[in-house]
Amino acid sequence: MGDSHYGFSLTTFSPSGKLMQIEYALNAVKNGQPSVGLRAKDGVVLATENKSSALHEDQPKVEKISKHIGCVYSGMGPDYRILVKRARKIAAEYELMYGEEIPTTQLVTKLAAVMQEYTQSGGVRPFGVSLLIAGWDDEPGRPLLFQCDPSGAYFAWKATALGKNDVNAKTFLEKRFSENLELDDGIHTALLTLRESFDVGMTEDNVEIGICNKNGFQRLTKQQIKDHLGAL
Amino acid sequence: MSIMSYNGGTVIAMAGKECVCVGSDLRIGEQMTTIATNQKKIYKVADKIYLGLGGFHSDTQTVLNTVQFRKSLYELRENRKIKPKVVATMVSNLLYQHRFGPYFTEPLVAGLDPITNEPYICGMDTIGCIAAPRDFVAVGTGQEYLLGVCEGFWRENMGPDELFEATSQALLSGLERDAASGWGAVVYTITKDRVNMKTIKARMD
Amino acid sequence: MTLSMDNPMAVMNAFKSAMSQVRADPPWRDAARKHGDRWNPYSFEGGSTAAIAGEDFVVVGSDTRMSQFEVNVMFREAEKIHVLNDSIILTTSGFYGDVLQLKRVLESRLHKYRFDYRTDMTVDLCAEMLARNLYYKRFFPYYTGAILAGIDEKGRGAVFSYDPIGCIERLQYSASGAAEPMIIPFFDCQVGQVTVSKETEKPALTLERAISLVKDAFRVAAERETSTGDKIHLVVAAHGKPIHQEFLLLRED
Amino acid sequence: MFLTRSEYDRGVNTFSPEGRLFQVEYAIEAVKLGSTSIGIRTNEGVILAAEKRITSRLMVAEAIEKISKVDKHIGVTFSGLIADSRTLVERAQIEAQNYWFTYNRQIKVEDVTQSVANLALQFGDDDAKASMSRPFGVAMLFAGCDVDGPHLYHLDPSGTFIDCLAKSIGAASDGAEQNLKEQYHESMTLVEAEKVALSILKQVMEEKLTAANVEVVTITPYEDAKGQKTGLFTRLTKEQLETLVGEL
Amino acid sequence: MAAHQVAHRIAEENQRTLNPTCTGTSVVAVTFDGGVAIVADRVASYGKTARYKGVSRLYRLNSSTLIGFGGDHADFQFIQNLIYRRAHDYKAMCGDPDAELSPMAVHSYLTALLYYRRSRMNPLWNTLVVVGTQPDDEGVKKPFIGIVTLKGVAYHPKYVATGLGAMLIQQSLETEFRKHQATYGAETKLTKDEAVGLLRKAMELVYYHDCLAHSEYEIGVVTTEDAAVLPPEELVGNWAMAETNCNYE
Amino acid sequence: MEMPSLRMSARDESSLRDDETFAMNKAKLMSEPNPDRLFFELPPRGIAPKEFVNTHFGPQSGAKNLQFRKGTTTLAFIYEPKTEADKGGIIIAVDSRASAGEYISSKSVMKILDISDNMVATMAGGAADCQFWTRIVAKYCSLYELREKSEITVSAASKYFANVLYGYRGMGLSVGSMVAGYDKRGPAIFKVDSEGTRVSLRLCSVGSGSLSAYGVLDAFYQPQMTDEEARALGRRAIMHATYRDAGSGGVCNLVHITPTEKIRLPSVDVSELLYEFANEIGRDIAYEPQED
Repeated sequence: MGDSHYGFSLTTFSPSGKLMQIEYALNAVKNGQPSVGLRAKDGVVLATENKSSALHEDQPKVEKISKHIGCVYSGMGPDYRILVKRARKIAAEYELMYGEEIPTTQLVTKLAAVMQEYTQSGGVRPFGVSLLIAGWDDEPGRPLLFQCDPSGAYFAWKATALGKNDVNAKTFLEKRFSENLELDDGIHTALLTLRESFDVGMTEDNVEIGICNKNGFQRLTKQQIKDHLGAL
Repeated sequence: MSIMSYNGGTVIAMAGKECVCVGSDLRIGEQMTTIATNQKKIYKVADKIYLGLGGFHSDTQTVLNTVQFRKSLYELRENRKIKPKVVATMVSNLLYQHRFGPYFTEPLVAGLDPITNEPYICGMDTIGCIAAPRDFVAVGTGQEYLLGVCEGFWRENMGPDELFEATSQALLSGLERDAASGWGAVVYTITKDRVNMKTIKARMD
Repeated sequence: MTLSMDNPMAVMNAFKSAMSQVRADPPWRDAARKHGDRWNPYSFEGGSTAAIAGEDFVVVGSDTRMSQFEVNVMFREAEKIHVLNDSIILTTSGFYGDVLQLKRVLESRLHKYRFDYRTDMTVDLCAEMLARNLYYKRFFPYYTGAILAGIDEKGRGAVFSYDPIGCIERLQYSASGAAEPMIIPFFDCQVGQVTVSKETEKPALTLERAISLVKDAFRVAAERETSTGDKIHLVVAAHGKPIHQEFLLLRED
Repeated sequence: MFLTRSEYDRGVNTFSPEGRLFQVEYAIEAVKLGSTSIGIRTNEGVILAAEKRITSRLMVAEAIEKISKVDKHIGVTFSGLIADSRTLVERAQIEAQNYWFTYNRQIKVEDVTQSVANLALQFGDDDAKASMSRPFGVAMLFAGCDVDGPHLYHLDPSGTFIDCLAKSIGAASDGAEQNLKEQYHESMTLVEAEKVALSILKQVMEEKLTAANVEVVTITPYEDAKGQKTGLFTRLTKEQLETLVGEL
Repeated sequence: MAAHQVAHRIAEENQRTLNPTCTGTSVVAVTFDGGVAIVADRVASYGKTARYKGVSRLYRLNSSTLIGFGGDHADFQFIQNLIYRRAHDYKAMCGDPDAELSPMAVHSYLTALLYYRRSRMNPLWNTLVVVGTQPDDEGVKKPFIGIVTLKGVAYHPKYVATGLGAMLIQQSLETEFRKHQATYGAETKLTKDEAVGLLRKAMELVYYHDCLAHSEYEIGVVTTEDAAVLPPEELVGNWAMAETNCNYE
Repeated sequence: MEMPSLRMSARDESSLRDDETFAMNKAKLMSEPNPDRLFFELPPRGIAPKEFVNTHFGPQSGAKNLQFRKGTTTLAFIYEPKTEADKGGIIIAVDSRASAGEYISSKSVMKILDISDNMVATMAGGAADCQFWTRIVAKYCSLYELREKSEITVSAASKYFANVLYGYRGMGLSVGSMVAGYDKRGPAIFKVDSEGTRVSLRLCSVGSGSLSAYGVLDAFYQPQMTDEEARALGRRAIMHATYRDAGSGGVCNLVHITPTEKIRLPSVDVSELLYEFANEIGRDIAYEPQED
């Protein structure tokens, strides 16, 4: 952090040994719109609520980082966009340096390192987001799903949920997840999970889905989402 | 005499079917004086990946060390075997980072993909412009002399023995006309199972 | 600069360096003149030539491209091999103006020799004569890499190679021009058999093999060297046979 | 011929009404005042033999040179105005060396003769072009071996040169020539030729033939290191001459 | 050094063209069946200024030879003068007032002249294109093009573009020729009209791309009968393209 | 009708002749240059030839393959016979490489050039310079011998050589030659170079590899040697020079001038000499590749 030398850290230990800023950041995540990630046999799905409004244009929540990597968040949108920008930079630098696409693990490691840095530097606060990162590794050819928290901790998941109502959503997933899910089934399950946390009806306008398989990461179009919702 | 030929030395690489050959001369000189005749210019980077460095010797050592360092870091960080193409990009980047005060070395990367065993060879200039042909590359003072002979020797899909023969013949012929290289040569034949090193007796003048 | 006379060596050295400086850059030479002196009277039109001598034949080859600034092809049918008489073939790369002049000079010398000595010059004599004539331009040299080939007095193939100022050497094969560094090691290997150990029996160089080697050499050169291309001009002289010429297509890019 | 003597004999390049160049004819006459030289060509080489006129007992015979070396493979003998011959011999030597310099090859006997013949013609009244005001007063015999084998050329002051088997020049040339015609045969050996030449000289010379007043040179063919056919100029030593003269 | 030598040197100094002043640009020539056509625009530029317009850069020497020039205009006029005198000498030498120098003879002379001047480091700053009809061994007149550059490099192509044209249209000429040969076989040649048409097209290209080229040009044609420089033509040019190509800043 | 005289027509011609054409014809050099009166065309306008040639043909110029051929190791020494069976005299040994920059333009140059029957000159520096000027000297020697009717001494020949070179000083000639031979005064070696130096030496080496050669010569030279020893020494010195110096290589040519004759010994490949040498001292020079 370039400006750490004149600031002081906001993230300091409390007498009980907790880093309160991180706890608060996690709270911010918990209050965020729900997101679900699920690793199927042949791909990963990311799904999230994206409240639409008649007044503003759609602002995507599911973002592509590199050809085979994409992510989604729960928490504070502006913080997320900073991280997406960093993630894309990391991916591009890697590709320039080694002449091939960044492996998902590498991206997650490096991005998590950035998030960690914001918990230990002067003058800054932790990011108010948790990320779900979906990727596909060409070697040996497998889908990957990671979650990255404001603390900089990251975990690989088979399926997980973030944001509002995440505990219920995870319980729901635990029940519904199976190792043999195909990607299409995965989308189905993810949407069902997401519905648990919805106050209103799910439409193609308030749901966003990103999928990642060996062909790369892509966001589903509204029509595709509509089709999937219709199949629920 | 330019800095690129201050120490002399030539490296050549040829690709075959699931094998590559990389060879270099053994001379190291100071301008026209021969200092030693046991200086190979090929260095192992990974199991089946070799880096050949022509040009100014002290720069080749710096580049080599940096590359080895970066390669180790890569493998530790990613916990997987590095690929020859990645090595090439890495070297190229290292060189281009010094675009306006370049290392006086022309590297060459030759090796097999650790998984697919696909042969890969490439050469580059002092600022890291990669040329990765499918047949052969040469760098160093004898580069020009080698290209002509290689063209005559290279065939599609050569096996390791054939490839070794072609590489050695080409290398020896090229060294005939280059005063700054020679005094013996060494050729590495990289196949998917093993790497075979062989010294070739050459003219000692 | 102050110099004490106690050190005569230093005085002498200072004097010498001052002299050489003045000689290299005389004060009377004004700015315009210095500019003029930098005008380059030479240019290089690219291309390569090569020759191989056999027991009783000689094969000479060249490309026919003439280029400008190493990129722009001016002419695709330039003549770089000049058949001077029944047994002498001159082939030159370098500055084409000098090439033409050199050819004219040689032709006139040959003509005069025929007058003076009532016989055609042989390649042996012409080779030496060419060396002298190149050296007469020692201080304003011809920008040419000449190769003289032919059938000598004993009926053997002969190739003579020169540097721009006439260092002469009789060889079995030679090449000059932009692709010389590529062609020569190729010949070293194929004709000179330098990579084959002494004990191994070397195949005899037949006319057919020599011709195919020259062709290969130019294909290789055209592949890797931009100023060489278009056509191979092949001239074959064999003892007791008329000189045979042919053109073969090469790549044109 | 002396009867027609007139104003036509002074201008060197002026024809007489009969179409003759008197100066050249007079020069040919001058040759007949010189001592006699003989050249014989055989298959084994060429020999030149020359009489040395020792007009005084006080003269050092060895210092007189009637046969000069032009190059390693060519010798020349001359009769007439000896002083004139010096220029021509020098010309021959330089010509031979220049030929070697340019072509790295020994000049042919014919070519060296030709170049001297060219010089012999460079006379005239015109200051601009001619280098000499009168013809040379010498005839020469060029002997040597080159790529074409042994050769003997006779050159007279008119610049004419002819290829000969055997030839004599100088004071007693007429008589000597007659003898040569009788004694010459195709298969003559070099030793025979030496004997013939000396015996003829012995007959035609006014003084008694000794080893001191005769000079003999042989040029024998050989192949040099490069396989080039050329000749070797050898001057007979005094001892060799003494034996030869003794055997006559 | 003697005084007169110094004077001579100074005079020589002033003669030298190392920076050409008034220059002509491209000359294009092509052979056709029974002759040669050549084209050059009619301007001599001073730097980038079109200094003298309506200047002919084609010189008709005689009934079988035309000479086109690119490069320094003053040097060309000097050469023109020399050639004129040469032609005159030739008439005197032959004792025939109708004797004409053949294009090959003119070309050889110019090659020797330009090489000589470059060897004196005093070049004539010209690229000369000698075109004409040259009698072969049987006396049949064949089309002839001869080029000489300022350093004395000479060659005989079947078509040529000099100056900036060498970069611009040499290739398109070649393509045209190849196309023609592909359609009609290697032996057939262009007709006169085709050749002239080709030159007009070439001139248009040069005009678009070479800022020194001018719209007024003239075409010279040499056939076995005669050599003639046709009246000047004006190139209007189509700049409509410029409208669509203005997204530069 | 009056016949035009030859002179008339000559005048006509000159009146029609323009200056340019006249000068041009003169410059064409169509008549053969006379080797007696050497004429070298210089760059015009007072341009210094050395700089001119260096600009266009030097290492910095674009003339990659058109540089002049150079580089060498040559040596010569005089020795006394050790035994009755030996002849003694002079050993002249040279390598055979000609290089243009790092490019080996020839592997088989003969660097011992004949001056006369019992004299040779070696070639170091510019190959063409040496070839040409030794011919000039050889010609001079031949004429000298014809005129003076006695053999020229090594001293005189080298003096002439040095004088000629001195005349071209500053013009950029590059010659480093040893004139070696046996004459009536005995054996002699003179080192002559393009700066005009001429020194008499008993042991001498010239060229880019001379330092290595000196090392061997100084270590093993003895005033008295057998012929075999002397020849082996010459070869060995050349071999070591070619090993260390990139500008030297090829074969070793050796000439032995004895009081009576000039013996040209067959060429020996220096590379083979080195392998023999390594064998002899039992050193393994083969490189053992090691995995790293």
